[in-house]
Amino acid sequence: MPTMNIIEAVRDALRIEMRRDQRVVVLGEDVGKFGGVFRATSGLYDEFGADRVIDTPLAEAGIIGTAIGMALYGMRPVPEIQFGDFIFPAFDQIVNELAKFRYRSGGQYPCPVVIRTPVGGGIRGGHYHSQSPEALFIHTPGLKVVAPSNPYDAKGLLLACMRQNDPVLFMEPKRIYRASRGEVPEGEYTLEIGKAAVVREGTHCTLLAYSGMVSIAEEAAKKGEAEGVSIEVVDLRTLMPYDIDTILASVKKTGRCVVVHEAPRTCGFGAELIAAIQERAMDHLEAPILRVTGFDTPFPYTLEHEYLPNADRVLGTVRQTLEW
Amino acid sequence: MPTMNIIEAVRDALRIEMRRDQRVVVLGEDVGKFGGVFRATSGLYDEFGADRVIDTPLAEAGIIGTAIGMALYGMRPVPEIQFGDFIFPAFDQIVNELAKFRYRSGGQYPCPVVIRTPVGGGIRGGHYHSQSPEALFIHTPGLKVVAPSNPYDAKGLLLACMRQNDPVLFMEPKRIYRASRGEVPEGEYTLEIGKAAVVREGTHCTLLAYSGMVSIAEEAAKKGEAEGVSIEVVDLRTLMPYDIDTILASVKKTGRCVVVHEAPRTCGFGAELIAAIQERAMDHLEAPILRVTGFDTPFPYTLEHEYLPNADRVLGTVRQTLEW
Amino acid sequence: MVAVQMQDDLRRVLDDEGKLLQGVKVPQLSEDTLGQIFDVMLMVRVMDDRMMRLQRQGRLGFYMKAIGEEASHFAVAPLRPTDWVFPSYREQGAWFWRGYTVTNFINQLFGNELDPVKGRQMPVHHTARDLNLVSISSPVGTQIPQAVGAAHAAKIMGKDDVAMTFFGEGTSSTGEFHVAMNFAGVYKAPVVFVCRNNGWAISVAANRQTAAKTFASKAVGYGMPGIRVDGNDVLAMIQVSTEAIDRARGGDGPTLIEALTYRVQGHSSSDDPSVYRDPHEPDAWEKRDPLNRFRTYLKHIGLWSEELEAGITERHNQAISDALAAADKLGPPPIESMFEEVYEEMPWHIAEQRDWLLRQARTKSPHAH
Amino acid sequence: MVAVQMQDDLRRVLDDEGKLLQGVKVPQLSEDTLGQIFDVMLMVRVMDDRMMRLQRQGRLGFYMKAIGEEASHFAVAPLRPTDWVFPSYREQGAWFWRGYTVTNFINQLFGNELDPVKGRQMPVHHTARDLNLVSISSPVGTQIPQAVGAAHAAKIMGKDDVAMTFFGEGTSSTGEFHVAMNFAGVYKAPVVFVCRNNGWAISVAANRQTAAKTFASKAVGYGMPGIRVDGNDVLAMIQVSTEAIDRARGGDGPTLIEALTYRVQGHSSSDDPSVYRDPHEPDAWEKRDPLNRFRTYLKHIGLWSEELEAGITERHNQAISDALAAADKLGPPPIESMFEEVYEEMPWHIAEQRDWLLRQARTKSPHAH
Ligand SMILES: Cc1ncc(C[n+]2csc(CCOP(=O)(O)OP(=O)(O)O)c2C)c(N)n1
Ligand SMILES: Cc1ncc(C[n+]2csc(CCOP(=O)(O)OP(=O)(O)O)c2C)c(N)n1
Ligand SMILES: [Mg+2]
Ligand SMILES: [Mg+2]
Repeated sequence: MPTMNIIEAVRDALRIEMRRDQRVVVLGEDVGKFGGVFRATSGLYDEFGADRVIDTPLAEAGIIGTAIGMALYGMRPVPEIQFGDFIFPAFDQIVNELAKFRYRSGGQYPCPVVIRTPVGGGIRGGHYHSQSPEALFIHTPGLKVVAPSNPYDAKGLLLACMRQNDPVLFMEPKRIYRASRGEVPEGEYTLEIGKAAVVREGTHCTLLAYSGMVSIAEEAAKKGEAEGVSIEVVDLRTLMPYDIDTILASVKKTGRCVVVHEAPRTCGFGAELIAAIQERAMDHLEAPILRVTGFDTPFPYTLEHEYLPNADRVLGTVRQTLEW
Repeated sequence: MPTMNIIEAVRDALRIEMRRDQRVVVLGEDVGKFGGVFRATSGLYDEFGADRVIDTPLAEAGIIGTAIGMALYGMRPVPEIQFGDFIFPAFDQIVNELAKFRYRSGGQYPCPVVIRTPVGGGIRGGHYHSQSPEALFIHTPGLKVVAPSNPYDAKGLLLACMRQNDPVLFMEPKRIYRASRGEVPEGEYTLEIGKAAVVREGTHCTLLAYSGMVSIAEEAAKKGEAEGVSIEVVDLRTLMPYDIDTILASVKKTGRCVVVHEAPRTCGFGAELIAAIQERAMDHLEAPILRVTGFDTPFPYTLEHEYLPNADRVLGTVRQTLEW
Repeated sequence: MVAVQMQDDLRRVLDDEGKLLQGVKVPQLSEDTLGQIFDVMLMVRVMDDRMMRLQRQGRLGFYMKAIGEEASHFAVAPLRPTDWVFPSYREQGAWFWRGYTVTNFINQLFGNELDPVKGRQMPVHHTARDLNLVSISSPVGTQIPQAVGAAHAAKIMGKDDVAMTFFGEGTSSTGEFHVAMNFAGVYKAPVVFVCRNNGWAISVAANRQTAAKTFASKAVGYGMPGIRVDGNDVLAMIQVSTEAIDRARGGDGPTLIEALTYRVQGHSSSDDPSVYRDPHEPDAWEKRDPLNRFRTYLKHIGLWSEELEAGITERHNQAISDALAAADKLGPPPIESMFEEVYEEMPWHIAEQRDWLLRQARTKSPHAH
Repeated sequence: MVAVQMQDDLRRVLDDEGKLLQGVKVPQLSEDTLGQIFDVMLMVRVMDDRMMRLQRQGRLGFYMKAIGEEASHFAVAPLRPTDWVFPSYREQGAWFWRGYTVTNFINQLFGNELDPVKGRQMPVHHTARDLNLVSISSPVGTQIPQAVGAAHAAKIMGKDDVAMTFFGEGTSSTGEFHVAMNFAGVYKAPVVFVCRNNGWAISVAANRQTAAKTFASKAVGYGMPGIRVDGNDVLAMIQVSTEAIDRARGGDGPTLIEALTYRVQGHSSSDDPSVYRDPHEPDAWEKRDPLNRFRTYLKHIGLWSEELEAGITERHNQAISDALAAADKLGPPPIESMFEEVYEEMPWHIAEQRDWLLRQARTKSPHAH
């Protein structure tokens, strides 16, 4: 099996689907000849031409607005937003339009647009190249939100997204775009949207993580193991709809839970997970569910390593639940 | 003391502050001669003229973008977004700009803009005249979010907002704009931002509510009383920063809690309240904290009365925590 | 300085008295087509009138009239059925022209169990996929880039479909207008932009919406032609629209049409224009009423009679009465429908919420009638 | 059809050889001022060079050069200190002209404890309130409506301050550009829009950004003058800017200036333009280099000598070396500072998070050097 990093896995998924399905087009700023600032679409312009790998003018609202029109007409656009931080000029098109088309038209107009965008910190990009805005979209009925943590999942999930009929926000962990390498099957395969993966089994505490935080959670689990703490790590993979069954099964088994995400804490996705778990599994909980998250400040530049959750903090927080 | 409804209270606060402080201007669509589609600025144009009561072209990004520039220059703009549902074209200006100016400039540029906008359902407005987007803004570091439920609070909080130096999203419950009437002192007074109010004492369960849901919570409490259930109702009033002390004191007293909001459930503000409470008061909780909220669907038209939380559902959910 | 000279001539075909002007291009329309246009124009007038009365009686939640602007709707007349329309909320005529039924129209207004959009949107927010009439949205301007996307998609897929989108002059101030026009220019997308300049955006007059001399002149910034047309002259509308559609279909790219018209009445059933505009302002426009002008024209060419019009009006009134009577017997959409079609398949959490709601006691809508 | 005739003449003062053209308006500048302009232009060149080298050595995280575009920055020269500037990320010259120090510039790049923005923004995102230079933001275009707001505020408050804002031609595609231009037109706000048309927006060429003939022509749609100027001719920049500022201050409203220039190198230190553009494309622009042209002009009028330039360069280099040496001794901002100034007063939850973090073991930044 070939080894790929996340960028290569994403590109592979795009290429496979564009070959298979004429309706798939990618569009965005610099995605054409340049192949995207992270090179995710590199080579596609040469293979598929300017009609299917479309450089757009600099306007995110235009990228998503036109992608919606293309999808309504019958295509399967896969727009790229260059950084998750620049998605907000398109916010109205995404939350008021894209997410609502099927519903508000009485089911007449599905709108299968898959928005790809790199998210998260760790590349010294400061506030405007580091944000993790997933909670805003999870709170938006009508959108699916997918957040893979490794190349294998990225490819399988992206292929799955392009083959279903709902709008998706596909968030790619830019920090590990190249650092995360792994075996990725050639050719087609899809992973089921809405399914989490238990990436490490354990008995003392459950760690819920996704995107760039899964490797941090795994690191914490490894450290924990050395110190006799047995941690189960669940990679959520899909955030909307999230996999309540896998989550509950794990928490019921361990009785303890810590959620890890990069986004600011308050009203982050961690809050929802905690609320949902305690509603359903209160009597299994041996301790409060705690969070290790980004702080409720804008994402800083110089101190980003202080801002970002790390394995020590995660393990320390797990210990806190154990000692409760 | 005069009696006012919420619209009148808001208008009174604006008028008082515009008389007192030359730097205060209001701007927005139809706020001028027309006085706003809900008439909140009615009469201000005649008193303060076109320079301070500014009809804008139809562009929310322009309204907020120019308001930011005015605030940087030294004014105190109070823009109106005609409906909370139309705030999204300005989302980038609000979350990436307004909320971040003080921080990203190293404290050099505070940006005191108070955005007023009517939110919530109950006026048969369908999806695009009914949304409750508070969670998106609570999740945005740098913004304050204020959500009064009655005329007295509306006036006192709006005056307080216009006299402090952080950006605020001031959400007005349009459903009870006119229905909620009460005594409101003439002239100046301010209420502290960040302070909740226990609007009804009780011992069995705490209801946390805000904006248009406070009256529903009170109705449920009244019904409960008749049936021997003693419910404490907390009106949060400020959602960011929210009043953790008052909340915890109440929950520790009652041991049970239900959160009520109109917004969709998943990743709504209720999730954060639950997460924060269970982190800090797990050992006082006799039951899981439950939510009565809008559903995770777009806000519907015909069935809005089915969509919106009502007193029976709230009381039923309180009972569920009692029977747990 | 970029000096710009505008030929600000308004394209017209009929004069204010409904007579054909000399030396102008006239659309080639059969007698049948002329009759159909009149029929649909009357339908809009009758429908608006009836619905507003219902609204005033408290039987309908909300309505938006198009009185005085009906001619502008006929920009769609030269389209093929396979072409696409991305409307705003004030183009009833475009819907009826393309075959939207009175029954669907009225069921949508009531949001009842036969409403094509299942009671999910407020009145006047129609959708008709079978007619390539895309779902209306309240936030203004959002449809404009969507129309460009559909047009561009047609081009990429090698089809010769055209997309047309409507919006008010106030909506030209939105960011969406700009990004859409700009994309369309760059891609030479086969799209026609119809800006209904009816003078008002709720309470804001058109001259407070932009400092540009005309809305058509905005086309300059996007490298496309801008055409200004008398929007109360249905033949002129059809003529310029034909030209724009031909350009688009022929691969010559987009066109901006500014249709100069007037919002004779309030913005919507919730509005009272007397608060913000001179109550006599509409007077000047009454004599330029598009229906009158077209009627006079038909009379001149022998295609109109009082009986003819009475017959059509009667037929429309009857159709409306029938639809209302049928609607009266209908209930709201089933509660379950509120949870459906958020996604193609219902995810667990929505199913859970649906099941919970179905277990609750039913309450009566305060608005049911 | 709105026929538009453009006088697409580019405003120029110097020819490509740095000679004064005949019959054009020439800005009245003292010898001192001419010297200062040359001084600041050299500073930009020297700074860009030094910083890019640091970046290549891995000592600086990120940098954005303005090489070849320096003349366009001098649109700010005719402003008063009380006027406001809303820059994008590529107008170093504007900062130095207004008095921003090399020390502040370099401390900002390193985000160290003396960084005026406290290590909170990535390199090249400066702020200088004392100079009315507003905080730079990465999302492009956001500053444009803000500039309009400041200008309009000045007008309302009866001050005669002017606001100037800079942005690239790619940024003219954003919705923010449109809403800002439109508001400015309607309010006749005293604002000057400077569009640096440097031919590229990262990898996208200007002719794929819009179908308009020129960026200046976009002014038509907003009822304001659009001026196209040779952006590599510092005297022409200052001349047209003076006119626009005078218009604004005189109450005649906004102006759009398109400064035609060229991005000679990559978009930023992260970019490699050879992937997407002809490596020979910059050649044509080399001979129109704004520094060369201005140098030749100064030579013609006897204000330049090799020693003079060597002296200035040496002084700038020294100032940079000094600032770098001082910066080398500085640490990062204190951890507490990360939690400050989110709000004027720190709310409980942020204080709680700060206290928690301070209790954690310190880890070393992987990027510390
Ligand atoms: C984004 C957005 N902002 C505000 C509104 C509220 N609103 C509804 S219609 C309208 C005026 C629209 O005027 P115009 O575009 O001229 O269309 P007309 O109503 O005249 O047909 C406004 C401000 C809205 N629907 N959407
Ligand atoms: C809203 C937004 N979208 C995308 C980006 C990514 N980006 C940064 S600079 C740039 C190109 C800007 O080009 P232009 O406006 O011509 O300015 P120049 O870099 O040429 O000076 C892009 C796409 C951004 N910063 N902000
Ligand atoms: Mg209008
Ligand atoms: Mg550029």
